[in-house]
Amino acid sequence: MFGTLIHSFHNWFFGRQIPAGSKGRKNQWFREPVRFGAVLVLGLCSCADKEGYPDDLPYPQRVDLIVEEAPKLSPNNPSPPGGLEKSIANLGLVGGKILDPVKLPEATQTEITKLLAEQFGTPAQPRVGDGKTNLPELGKKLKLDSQTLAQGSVAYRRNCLHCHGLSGDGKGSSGLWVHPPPRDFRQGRFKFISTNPAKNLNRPRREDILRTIRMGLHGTSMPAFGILPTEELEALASYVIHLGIRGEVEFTIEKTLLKPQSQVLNLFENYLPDEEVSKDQETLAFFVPKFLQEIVRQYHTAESQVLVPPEYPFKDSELSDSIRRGFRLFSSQAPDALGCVSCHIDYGRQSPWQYDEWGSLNRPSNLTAGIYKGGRRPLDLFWRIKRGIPPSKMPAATLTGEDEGKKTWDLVNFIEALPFPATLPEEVRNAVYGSTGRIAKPN
Amino acid sequence: MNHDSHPAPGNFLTKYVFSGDHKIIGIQFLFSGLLFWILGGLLALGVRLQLGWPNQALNELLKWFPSLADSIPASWGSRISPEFYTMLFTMHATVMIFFVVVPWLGGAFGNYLIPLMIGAKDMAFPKLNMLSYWVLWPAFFFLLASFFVDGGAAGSGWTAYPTLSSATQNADIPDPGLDAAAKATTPTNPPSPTSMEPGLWERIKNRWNSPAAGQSGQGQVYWLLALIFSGTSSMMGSVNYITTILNCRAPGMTLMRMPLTVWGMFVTAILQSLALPVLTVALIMQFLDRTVGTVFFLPPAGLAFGNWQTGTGGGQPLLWQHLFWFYSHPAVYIMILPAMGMVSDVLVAFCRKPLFGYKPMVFSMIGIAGLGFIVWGHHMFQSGMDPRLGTGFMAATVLIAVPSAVKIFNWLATIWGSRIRFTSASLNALAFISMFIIGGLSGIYMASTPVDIYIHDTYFIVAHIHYVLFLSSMFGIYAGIHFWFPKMFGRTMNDSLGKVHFFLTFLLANGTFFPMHILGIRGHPRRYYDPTIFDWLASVQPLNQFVSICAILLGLVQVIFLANFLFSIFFGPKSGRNPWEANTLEWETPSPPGHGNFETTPIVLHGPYEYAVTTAINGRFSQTGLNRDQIQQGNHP
Amino acid sequence: MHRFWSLLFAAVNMACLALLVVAYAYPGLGWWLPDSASTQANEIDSLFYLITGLCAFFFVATQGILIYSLWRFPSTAPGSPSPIHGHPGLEIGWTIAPLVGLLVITAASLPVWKEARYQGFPPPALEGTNPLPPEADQVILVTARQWDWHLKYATESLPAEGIRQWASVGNPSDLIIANELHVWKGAKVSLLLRTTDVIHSFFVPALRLKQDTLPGKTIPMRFEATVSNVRFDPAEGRVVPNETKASWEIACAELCGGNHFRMRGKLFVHPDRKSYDAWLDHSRRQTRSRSLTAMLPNASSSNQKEGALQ
Amino acid sequence: MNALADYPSPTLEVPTFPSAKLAMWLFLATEVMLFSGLLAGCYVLKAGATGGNPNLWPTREQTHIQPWLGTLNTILLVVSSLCLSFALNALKSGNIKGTMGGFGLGFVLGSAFLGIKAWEYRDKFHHGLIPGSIAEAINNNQTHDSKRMQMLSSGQRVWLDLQRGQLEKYVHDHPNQQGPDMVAAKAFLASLRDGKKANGDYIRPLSPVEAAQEANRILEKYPDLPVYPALPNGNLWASFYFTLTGIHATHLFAGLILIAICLIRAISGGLPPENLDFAENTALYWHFVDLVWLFLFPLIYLI
Repeated sequence: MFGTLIHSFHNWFFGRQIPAGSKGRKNQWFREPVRFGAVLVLGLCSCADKEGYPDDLPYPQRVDLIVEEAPKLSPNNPSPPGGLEKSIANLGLVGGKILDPVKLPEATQTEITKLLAEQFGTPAQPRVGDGKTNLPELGKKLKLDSQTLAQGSVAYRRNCLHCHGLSGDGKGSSGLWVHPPPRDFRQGRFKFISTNPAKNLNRPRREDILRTIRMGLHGTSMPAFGILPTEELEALASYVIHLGIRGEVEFTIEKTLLKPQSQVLNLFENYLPDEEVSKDQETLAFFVPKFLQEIVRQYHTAESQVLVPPEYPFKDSELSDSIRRGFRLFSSQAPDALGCVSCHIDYGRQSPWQYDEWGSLNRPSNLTAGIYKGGRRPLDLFWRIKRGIPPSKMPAATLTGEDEGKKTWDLVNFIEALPFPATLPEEVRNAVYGSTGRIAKPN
Repeated sequence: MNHDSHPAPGNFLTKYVFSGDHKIIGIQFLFSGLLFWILGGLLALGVRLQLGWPNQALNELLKWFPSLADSIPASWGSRISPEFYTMLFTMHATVMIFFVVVPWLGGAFGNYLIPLMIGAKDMAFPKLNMLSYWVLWPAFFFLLASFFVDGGAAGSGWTAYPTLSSATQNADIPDPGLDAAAKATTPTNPPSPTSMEPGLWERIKNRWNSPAAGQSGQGQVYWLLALIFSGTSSMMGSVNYITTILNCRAPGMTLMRMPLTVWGMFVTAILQSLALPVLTVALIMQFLDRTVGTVFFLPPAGLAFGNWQTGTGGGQPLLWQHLFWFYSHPAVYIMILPAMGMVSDVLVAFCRKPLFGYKPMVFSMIGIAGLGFIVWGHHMFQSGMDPRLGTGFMAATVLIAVPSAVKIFNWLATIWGSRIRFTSASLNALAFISMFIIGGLSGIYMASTPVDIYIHDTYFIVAHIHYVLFLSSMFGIYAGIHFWFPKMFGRTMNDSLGKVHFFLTFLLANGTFFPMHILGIRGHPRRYYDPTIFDWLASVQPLNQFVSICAILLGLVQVIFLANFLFSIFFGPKSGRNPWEANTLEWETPSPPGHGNFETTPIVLHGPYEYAVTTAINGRFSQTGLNRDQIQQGNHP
Repeated sequence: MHRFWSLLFAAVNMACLALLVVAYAYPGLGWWLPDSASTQANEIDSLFYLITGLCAFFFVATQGILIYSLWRFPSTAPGSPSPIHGHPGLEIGWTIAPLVGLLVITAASLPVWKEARYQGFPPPALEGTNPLPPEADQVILVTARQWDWHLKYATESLPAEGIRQWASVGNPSDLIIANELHVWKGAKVSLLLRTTDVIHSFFVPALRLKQDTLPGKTIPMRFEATVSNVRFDPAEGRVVPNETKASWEIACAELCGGNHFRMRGKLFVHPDRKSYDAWLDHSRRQTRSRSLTAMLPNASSSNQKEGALQ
Repeated sequence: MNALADYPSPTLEVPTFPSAKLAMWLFLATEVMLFSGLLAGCYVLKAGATGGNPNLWPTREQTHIQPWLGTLNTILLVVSSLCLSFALNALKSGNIKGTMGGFGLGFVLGSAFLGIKAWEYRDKFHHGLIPGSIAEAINNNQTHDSKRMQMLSSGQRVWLDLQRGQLEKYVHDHPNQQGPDMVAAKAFLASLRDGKKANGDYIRPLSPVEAAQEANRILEKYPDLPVYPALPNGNLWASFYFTLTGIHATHLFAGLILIAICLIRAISGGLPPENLDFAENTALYWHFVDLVWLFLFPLIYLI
């Protein structure tokens, strides 16, 4: 029966030129595309456009190099696009320290992966904590419940994935090409934070992360997502924190264990000094949930530790005096000067490239351009000055004395006015933009 | 070129590979085009896969094809990455335009048909002809190699607008780590002055590796190289065609007795030889910008990407658009005029009625070509050029619609009162006319500058260009292949299968491309990776999905054509000299014609379209005046 | 069999036409032109319909002739074709007929184009020392970059050096927001478009406004919104959408890199200047505030407002 | 010549224009389009950049253009064209020695042209005239609308590095010199460095724009100092110069190969009559290249 069918098809296809029957089985080829087509149509029709990661996709294990210590040098040029990894691999040659997580014993790697999967789930079902340990109330306050996280993971995949990468490594397909490189969340470090430095807390508040997402980072390729719905923004912030915590746990363990002669006990000593551990508890399985709790606690503490600026002390008429004082603080001449200008060379116009904690190159902002990555509000500038940008080596201003608050506002006023030559007092303008004949007129 | 310098080929290599025979070269173009057609089609399917289901997990979408799904890097999160997507549509357009339609129409049909149709033994310059094919191979190499370089193939659109495509980061970027290492190990202070100055080659090398964005990487350089080579090929071809048509016609073959196919090729060759060099200049300029560091397309103040700056420039990005469209608008006609000619010939052969208005058809072709040089600005109404220029270009653009309309009406008048034989070839030709009406009418929207403000760079443009290039040029090519296949391979393609293919393609191609008009009217911008992030486009996502399904099926249906084509070469029924009983000279040669084409030099006595002649035997005059029996038997006077 | 083919041609062409008609007739589908909210939009739409009408006529006529011919003249039909080679009268006729139609379209297009683009072009306002471009109620500098729009609103009078100086340097009090275009109904808005990196295209479908930004150039644009979609609620301190809930978006229409599709913005048309001023004032206070407490209470109540914080 | 050759009928049209020549003319038509595209592009860019203001274009002194070299090159090319005409005439009259001489001299003159061109290139590189890394002299009339360009850009960084390197070498190589030019060189060098003085005070280094102005000021006084000038629209000028002359030189090189082939054929037993086409086409091509140079010469050397 089947043979006859093929036979007749054969005749139909080839006309009467070829004797019937002899090559029947060879026509199987024609059924393949038909099957292919049928399968494809069925497959396509069966799936609507469902958002989100596939369920069976795990977080990838970290295999890229860990920058333990960035070099102190300031090279001439930024790393070429797509060349960041190669550049990091060379850091050892120039005084940096790098570690290769692949060199960990295989068993340890497997164990870390397993533990991380237990605590943090998968991209499709992210969570913080395995659900059994006592995170619930803290997690809830930080909106780290699995429902928000799942929503965040969908939004992240849609909006952030192609730059920040699946595990938040900053190596998404678009991320390779932009300067500065997208943030690698996996060290749990964030640049623009507003917490009080007194507590030595290097954690961002949720509001800091939200600000970055909402307004983007002007001067980088991070767009502003302010027009997304509020719930989506909140979910994104949660998911970013989730990625940060997950990456940090992994990063910390690997960084510690990769050092020569180090063992799990060092982890407890370094990161959980208050924890009493017995010999049989010196395992990663014991460490990971504890450490996770510690991190979440820190995030939670940070929420209430906003650095409140002192009340603005000046009247409008005092503005130019304030700018003058700010200028002196910024420069290196005055006795109490901060010397900002030694990094922001030529007020940032000739800033040198410097390595940041992630091993990528950045340079101090060009303050004459009026582009501030961490936000342009006076408050943002205040926080930048008082808080610094620790991961990229910008120190917090060491202002002391009673009029510390005033001095900070002086600096803020100066920096705010810097891009607008017309608003600068004359001597300041001459110092920054040169005497009249040498001004590079912006138009 | 004397025929003696071009002896009959001896061995396999000279016969089929490095052949000077126009027929072999034509078939070489045909097969190369076929391979790239498959590649370009697959790239398009990738685009549609993304647009139909932009958020779907790919491994679910491709669950029936696990190996394909596995080839997507896990770090992309089971999604096509935006950079990959830009690469897909850029390479789809590049491949389809420069490596499929142009080589098929100009290279394959032009080479194969011109000497046969004008009664020449070969092209005027067989070796130049051979070279014009083999110069394409470096282009093939660069095009294919670009998929494997760092950052993937070109991704700045087939229009490759600077500064996206051309901006480079730095004149001398050594790897910072190594650079610093070199400094650290040689702590000579001051550094030796000579080492500060990078060599020219080093600068080129560094710039080559330092794109400003994922879209201007090495792939872009390869793209430029590929286009420069393919342009050289086309230039050689056009010079050869013009010379052949002017100098090698058979006795009696006056210009006004040439079949329209030859006229199409002739006008195309003139267009190409005058317009292509301008594109070549633009390509060279961009290539130098991209590698040496010239600043033709870099604005005076330079650019700021993220937190770094390019050097100062001095050029204008808009210049590229002028130079590019000065070629690429005529290129549209380069990609349709030969098809128009071929369709006229096919149509007349199956209508059994003289072509209505031969001279108006010829003059409208010339008119299209002439006007084609002064309308490029209609691609740039929104580009920021002086709007008064826009007005001028609008006027010229409006005029160019008239000759196209004249052609349509003449075809319709040809069909009117004829006796049409419905074969795969004639159906495809008829579809060409029907679809060219839609493509032509949708072009009027863009000519009107205010409407173009809204329509520009939306899917309306995509619909328009596909109606002209796929539903017109490709149907013309299908018609041509079905029609001249017997001449090329001595066998006929299966007509039933051809009709099945036509039926499905006609339906699915309209299903794919017509809804794009709606997308465009809605304002769906083209080259979007994920339109669903916009509220106002949510309502057309079902249409996008419908388009994608049609497109995928359309791709599959082409397998029928491919199978029919390949198997008919070997197993199709043998055809005689003139299976369609057509009049033009090529049908008086054996199928396939031997070396030197004609047994004796034909003497042309008639125009190409003497059908429905009541006084003639068989009701027609072939161009030499021979009747059917004589041609069938090869008995020439 | 020939009937089948002529029917196929008829079916496909009618299906195409039907799709257009359905898309037009059922606005609820959202398959037709989006809301039109500017003077220019209405004119462009009329022109669009004019062209569509003419095209529809030619489409039906030509396709009709084609399909009828396929139906009527197959090879099986009796009789034989007549050997007509042409007809000069017909040729002249069908050269002139489309020409007339096209000239009508051109004539209708010219004033709209002039209105849309000639105003302020070449830009005298940019060269001179005029504080404001003539007849503009509002000046907004749009700076495109990979990958968002930065909009700078002049909040006080422009500097004496002219608008170009303002575009380059500006005032410290200018409001800079990403991706939000605020105007009010009836305002003559003057946009200055520029880019810091590659070519982008500022596309506002509801305004039928589209203009590429060219590196190194500042391109002026004008529009006047005729419909409002939001109002500013001072009590809530945020922008409230109208009942119609029209959400009008801004897109990028020229490929600008991998995240081209990501350049999404929103258009907010306030009902009157009062509402706009209230919003501007509010946003400025938010932006310029030097006290945390002045901002904190509303810090997370609405993203609309928060978006204006920068 | 073609399919018509063996057809006897004299009543039908027979082309009289040889195919090879027709093709060469067509090829030259494409070349005309190539160069007109290039020249038109360059004119447009120059007009856009300078707005007709000659102060916004580098002077001959700044670019080290030597018109006499260009004139010499022009003469070389014109004479070589004459040589080729002579060779053709000789070929037609069967004078093989004359042919060889004509082609030989043409070849030598063409090569001399390329040699001078190469020397000029070397000279330009030596003066730091490399597209993409020339500092622009900012003129107040020039539009610099991106504020961010006040920041050190990559091109400027290269230029400053080159300045520093050159000056350091100069200071290092002339340890005993005390003249005012050395003082100026040292002062300029110091003002290029980011200035931390020994006592910790900070002195602002010259901004790139200021450095460019300073470089030009020093060069006016001390033209012998190894300082690279800042040129108005210098990068655009360099792009033109190298692209126009480079593409022309490439064509010239191809022409030289053609002449060499003619020469070799002439030497190895004379050019047979059927190769007259080849020689004629070579000459045609060479005249064209010559003609292009006549357009380039005033554009580059005189204007």
